[in-house]
Amino acid sequence: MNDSSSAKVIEWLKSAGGITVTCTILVAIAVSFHKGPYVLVNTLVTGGMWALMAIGVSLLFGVMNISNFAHGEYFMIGSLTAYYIMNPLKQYLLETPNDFLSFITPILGIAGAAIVGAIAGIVTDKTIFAQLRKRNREGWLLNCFLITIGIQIILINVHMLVFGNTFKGVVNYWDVPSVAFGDVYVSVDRVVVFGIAMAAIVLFWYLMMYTSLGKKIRAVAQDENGARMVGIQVNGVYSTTFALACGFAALAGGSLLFMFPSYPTVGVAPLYNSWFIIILVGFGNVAGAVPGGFMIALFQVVTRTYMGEGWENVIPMFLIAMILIFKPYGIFATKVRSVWEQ
Amino acid sequence: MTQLTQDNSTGFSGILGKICLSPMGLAGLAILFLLPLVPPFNQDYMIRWLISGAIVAAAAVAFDFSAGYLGIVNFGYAAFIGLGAYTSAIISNKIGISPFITIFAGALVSAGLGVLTGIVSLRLRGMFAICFTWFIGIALMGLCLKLDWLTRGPLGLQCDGFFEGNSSLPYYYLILAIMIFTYLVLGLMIRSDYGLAFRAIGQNMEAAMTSGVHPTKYRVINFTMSCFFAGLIGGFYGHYYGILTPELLHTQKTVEVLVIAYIGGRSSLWGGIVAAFPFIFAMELLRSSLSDLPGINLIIYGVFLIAIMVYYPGGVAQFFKNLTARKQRSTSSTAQKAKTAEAGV
Amino acid sequence: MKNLNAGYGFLKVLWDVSIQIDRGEFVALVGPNGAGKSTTLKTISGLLPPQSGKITFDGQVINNQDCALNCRNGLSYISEELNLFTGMTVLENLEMGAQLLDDKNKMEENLQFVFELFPRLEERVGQYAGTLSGGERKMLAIARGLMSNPILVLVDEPSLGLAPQVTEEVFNALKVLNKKGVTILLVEQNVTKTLKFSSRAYILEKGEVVLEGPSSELITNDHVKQIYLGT
Amino acid sequence: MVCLKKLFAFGVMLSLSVTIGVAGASAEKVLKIGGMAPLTGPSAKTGQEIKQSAEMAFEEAGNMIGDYKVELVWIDSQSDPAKATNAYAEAVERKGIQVGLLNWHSSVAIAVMDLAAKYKIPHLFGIGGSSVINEKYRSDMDKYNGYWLKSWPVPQKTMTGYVEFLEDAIASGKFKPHSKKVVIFAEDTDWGRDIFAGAKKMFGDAGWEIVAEDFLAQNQTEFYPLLTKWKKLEPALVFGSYGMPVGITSLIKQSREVGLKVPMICDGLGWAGEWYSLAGSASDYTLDMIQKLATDKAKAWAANYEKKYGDKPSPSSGGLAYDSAKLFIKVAKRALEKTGKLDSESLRQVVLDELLTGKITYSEDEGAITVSRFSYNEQSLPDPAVGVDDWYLPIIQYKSGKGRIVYPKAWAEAEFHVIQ
Repeated sequence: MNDSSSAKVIEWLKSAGGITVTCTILVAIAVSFHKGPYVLVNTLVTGGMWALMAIGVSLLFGVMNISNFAHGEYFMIGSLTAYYIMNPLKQYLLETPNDFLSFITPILGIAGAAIVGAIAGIVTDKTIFAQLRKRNREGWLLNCFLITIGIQIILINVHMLVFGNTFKGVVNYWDVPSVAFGDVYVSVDRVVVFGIAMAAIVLFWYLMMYTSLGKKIRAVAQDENGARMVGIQVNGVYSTTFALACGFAALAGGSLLFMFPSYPTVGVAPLYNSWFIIILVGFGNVAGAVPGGFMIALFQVVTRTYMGEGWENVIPMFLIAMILIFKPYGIFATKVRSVWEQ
Repeated sequence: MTQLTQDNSTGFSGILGKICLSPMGLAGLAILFLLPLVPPFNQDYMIRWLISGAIVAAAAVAFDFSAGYLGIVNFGYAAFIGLGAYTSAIISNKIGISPFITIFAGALVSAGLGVLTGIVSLRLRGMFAICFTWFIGIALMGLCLKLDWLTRGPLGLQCDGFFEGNSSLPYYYLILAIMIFTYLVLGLMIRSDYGLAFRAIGQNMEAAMTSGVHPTKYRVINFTMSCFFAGLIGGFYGHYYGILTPELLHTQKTVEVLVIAYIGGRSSLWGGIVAAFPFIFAMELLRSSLSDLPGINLIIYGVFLIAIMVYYPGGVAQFFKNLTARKQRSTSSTAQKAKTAEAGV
Repeated sequence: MKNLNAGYGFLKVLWDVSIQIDRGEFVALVGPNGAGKSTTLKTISGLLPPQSGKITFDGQVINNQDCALNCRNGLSYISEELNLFTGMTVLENLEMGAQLLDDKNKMEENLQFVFELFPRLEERVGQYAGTLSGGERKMLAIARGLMSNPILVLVDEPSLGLAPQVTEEVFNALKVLNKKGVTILLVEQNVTKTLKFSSRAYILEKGEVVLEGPSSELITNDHVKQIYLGT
Repeated sequence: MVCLKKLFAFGVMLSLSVTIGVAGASAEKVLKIGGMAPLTGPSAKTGQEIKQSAEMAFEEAGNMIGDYKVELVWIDSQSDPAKATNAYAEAVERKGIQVGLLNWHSSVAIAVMDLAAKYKIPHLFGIGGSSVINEKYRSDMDKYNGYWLKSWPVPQKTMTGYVEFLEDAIASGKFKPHSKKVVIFAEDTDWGRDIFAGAKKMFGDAGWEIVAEDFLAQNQTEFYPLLTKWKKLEPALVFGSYGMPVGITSLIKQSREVGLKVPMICDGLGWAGEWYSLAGSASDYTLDMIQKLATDKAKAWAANYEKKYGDKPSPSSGGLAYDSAKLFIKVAKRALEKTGKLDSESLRQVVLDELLTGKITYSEDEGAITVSRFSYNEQSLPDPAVGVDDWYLPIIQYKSGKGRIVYPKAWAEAEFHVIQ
């Protein structure tokens, strides 16, 4: 590491983002010593999942200025798809055991969930938001917000009417014993899901930074007219963005089927959590969503550990509110803020 | 109630105009007053619907006061309503004073939290301010669940009614009075210099600051007023339905008010009132006549919401504005037409 | 390019404006503030749909065509607001400008060309666009507009807010470009300079074309002298 | 102007549809029953089951009671007391229901009780068990008597079986706790609060040390922190009530994942029919206290239900709703027999004179599938009487998705096993 980059690191450590991240890590370690390493393990495992959800919300806001209140419903679509792929396969496997098939069943389900979620995203964009883009841009932020509330209501109730109210879930993905980290036991499903989340995040980061699609998305996010001026078909980029964001939500939904069985209102908790994250780290800050996910997870684990169940909605809320007072644009706030200051 | 300020500030409508009413608005109010006396609206369930409509209407007016003018959507609005409701219910249960007094206590406590929120959220803009209020709402609801020695948590807090007897009619006139009171007070605020300042801050805070408008003062005043009325309406809610559960503070309830306020039309105040009554009636009728397929009424609601936002985001207020504009245009000469066209630019 | 007829029935800004540019020309559109110059460019570029009238480019009607499609056809628009991607580096901005080109070598070639045109950009190649100075941003915007091998470049107010020295640099670059065979439509408030550089000009006032002709003639025109040159 | 006309037309249509609704009554003898359940919102699953089970019961009776045709009017309580009262008033006035049946949320019950009394509509067999309803009922017996009845007693009355069972198991040497430490949890609802208070007293009286008390949120699925905390406390027993299928199954699954191997009493696990498909083999050896669904009739009903609606019914909401509807039919038949007509007044009279005095009961022999016998008396009101021969919940232990009664002894189908 040369001097300039170490200077950069030190500078970053002094910024609000750096301080918070450092504090988070310190708190995590301190609590782990006090209460046992499960705090750390739990934070990592749940944090990865929340990060995946938050990335989608953040992406939609950053690129399209849509504050998506229906994000949890794409999570629901994902879990529903995964269920309808995995369940018949599992039934079939009961009669005709097949090691390979039982190994890849969950993977098929999760991949299917992501694909269906992405398609649902494209459909949403083409049927609703493309219409709105064509018609008027005035009051865009709030119009879109209300529209997503409408989408949420529709999707929840369509699920209820078509697929019923039952809890459609699976017991586990792979019927194997938990793995042990020290004296903490974590199920294999969770470890794999954490792996999926991390892989998805890395892939996404690569996509955004180094592919032409990612560059286009970033270009549109930074300046829509500029993007049109260099010949980018913005409508296509918007649809792709929607597909990506919803695909991520559905991927999270599919991966978490073992924990969140599919039912109409399953998306509410993931939605709230992803919103807490993006507010904490700053709107449209896609990269910040990842540390944000772990931070929120830590907040909640710590609150539960010290205050008891049920407080995890009270104390972290006050904490985020406090942080907002001192960093009004989130802890990783960038200088570009005109986008959401409407 | 339409406060389209035309030049006709003379005579009767001029006097009405001073208190933010138009002949049409007055007629509407008269209808609301007489409606529960006319069949089929004189049945108790119809009056109940009217009360629901009036509660939402009043809440939408107070909500629009900060969302429409200041540009800050109070996403924890239901929590402010709930805070008023719980305060009033707890005081009246513990000390045993009349609910007529305690609802003002509830309103004051809500307003107090409004002051705090206003001050604390001063530095926040746009979505951050919205989410800040949202978090306050979530935290309040969590507290309401956890502090069960005070609120009885999920068991539900029972409270006394305003009136003896079974009829809902006196309650209707009470909430109607609260609604009109809310509208008139907030309408007069908007008419005054304050309204101008609110708009200025809402449109561009920095510009407003440079032109000498002090945002701190105005934002706090706005929040306080809005929350005061939220608390007042909450107090009524509690003493009317007789039971309060933490669910009242849920974000879903904010969304219900927000939708009415937006369908009514942003920054109009009266739009919410015009939208609330038909909306509540339509929703109840849909729910009741499609009871074999529960949930389908909500799907229709969702589709309607999306359609409005895509095709008619101005809402009811825009509709009436277009209506009056058309009337004007058809009576005026072509020269005037050109003039309006130019003025429209 | 054969014809470019731009006619509008704009209610607000433009009243039946007609402009024609031939291939290889350096045409200027001048006029006072609020005359509708920028609106004209925006409409031609496709950012703003015209209310009525017809825009033809290379024989094709491009009235309601999206800006992105126009760009594909060789029409490049450099706006007054620049519309840079501030969160990307200078190089990335330029790459985005060339993202329509299939040929990688061609892109390299263009890159060399714009760096020759604006050597300062080459020094700043890894810097974020948001951190550049005003003049550098303008250069970057123009350079980005040139990366897609345009036939026609629409430039909006390149001198706005720039030091005279930098303005000169930008104008010279445009001239070089024109010499290379690129058609340019320039919108400017700086009338003297513009008329000096361009071959032909239109004068737009209150949304209507009041005068047109070769720049050398217009510079001696009484109306122009009186209003714009202050003599 | 066109728009104004449209608006006017809309208004006319609206009022027309309202008046038509009022004038819908016909000459045929009809009994309109308002069935109330949360058909939308977070508890919609339960509401749906209640609705379908009650419909099954009435269909079996041919939708007729004597010469009266039964018309079920469903009232969506929307899990919200305010909305429920609006819907209820409308059902009474516009749709003309003469009697109310079933309900789930206690908060809704509290609000609707007043309406039932006001409209003089007897509302029978609300399922929500919470004690707040009893408090309100007992605060003004004259007002509510005969207008509100529950079909699930407050949990404090029914759960005494647990302690008896534990003492029995310890005495017989099947259960050898290393200490008398118990962890208590409950869902954070009215029901959970009630059962929590009961459990605390119960275990305290029996000499257990309560080492942790936790209320769990309804939509919670993440229990690793909680379970690890419990594991460190080394309790001999985990006791709780948590009716949210997602929550309780996650809790059980995760308790195995983190290696918490103590006997768990998870009251409410069996409330949702599909619990086994969520919890899987992790649920083995878990204890529950639930309506037994043990008789042949009960099993036939469950099979029928699954055939008809495609999912497994739960004994607690579906089964109880079915029994309640059956009991109601019995009451209604008696009312018809006695007075020759069926309306609110005659039904209430029979309820007061015969149901509440214990003259009308509904027992296993007659077809009750969930409990031994429904009977009401002066002391129990508004609950049904509790006792082994009346409303009693056996303790069952699950193995491979099947629950077997382990207590009371008289009913026992299997021996109690401690998890290894």
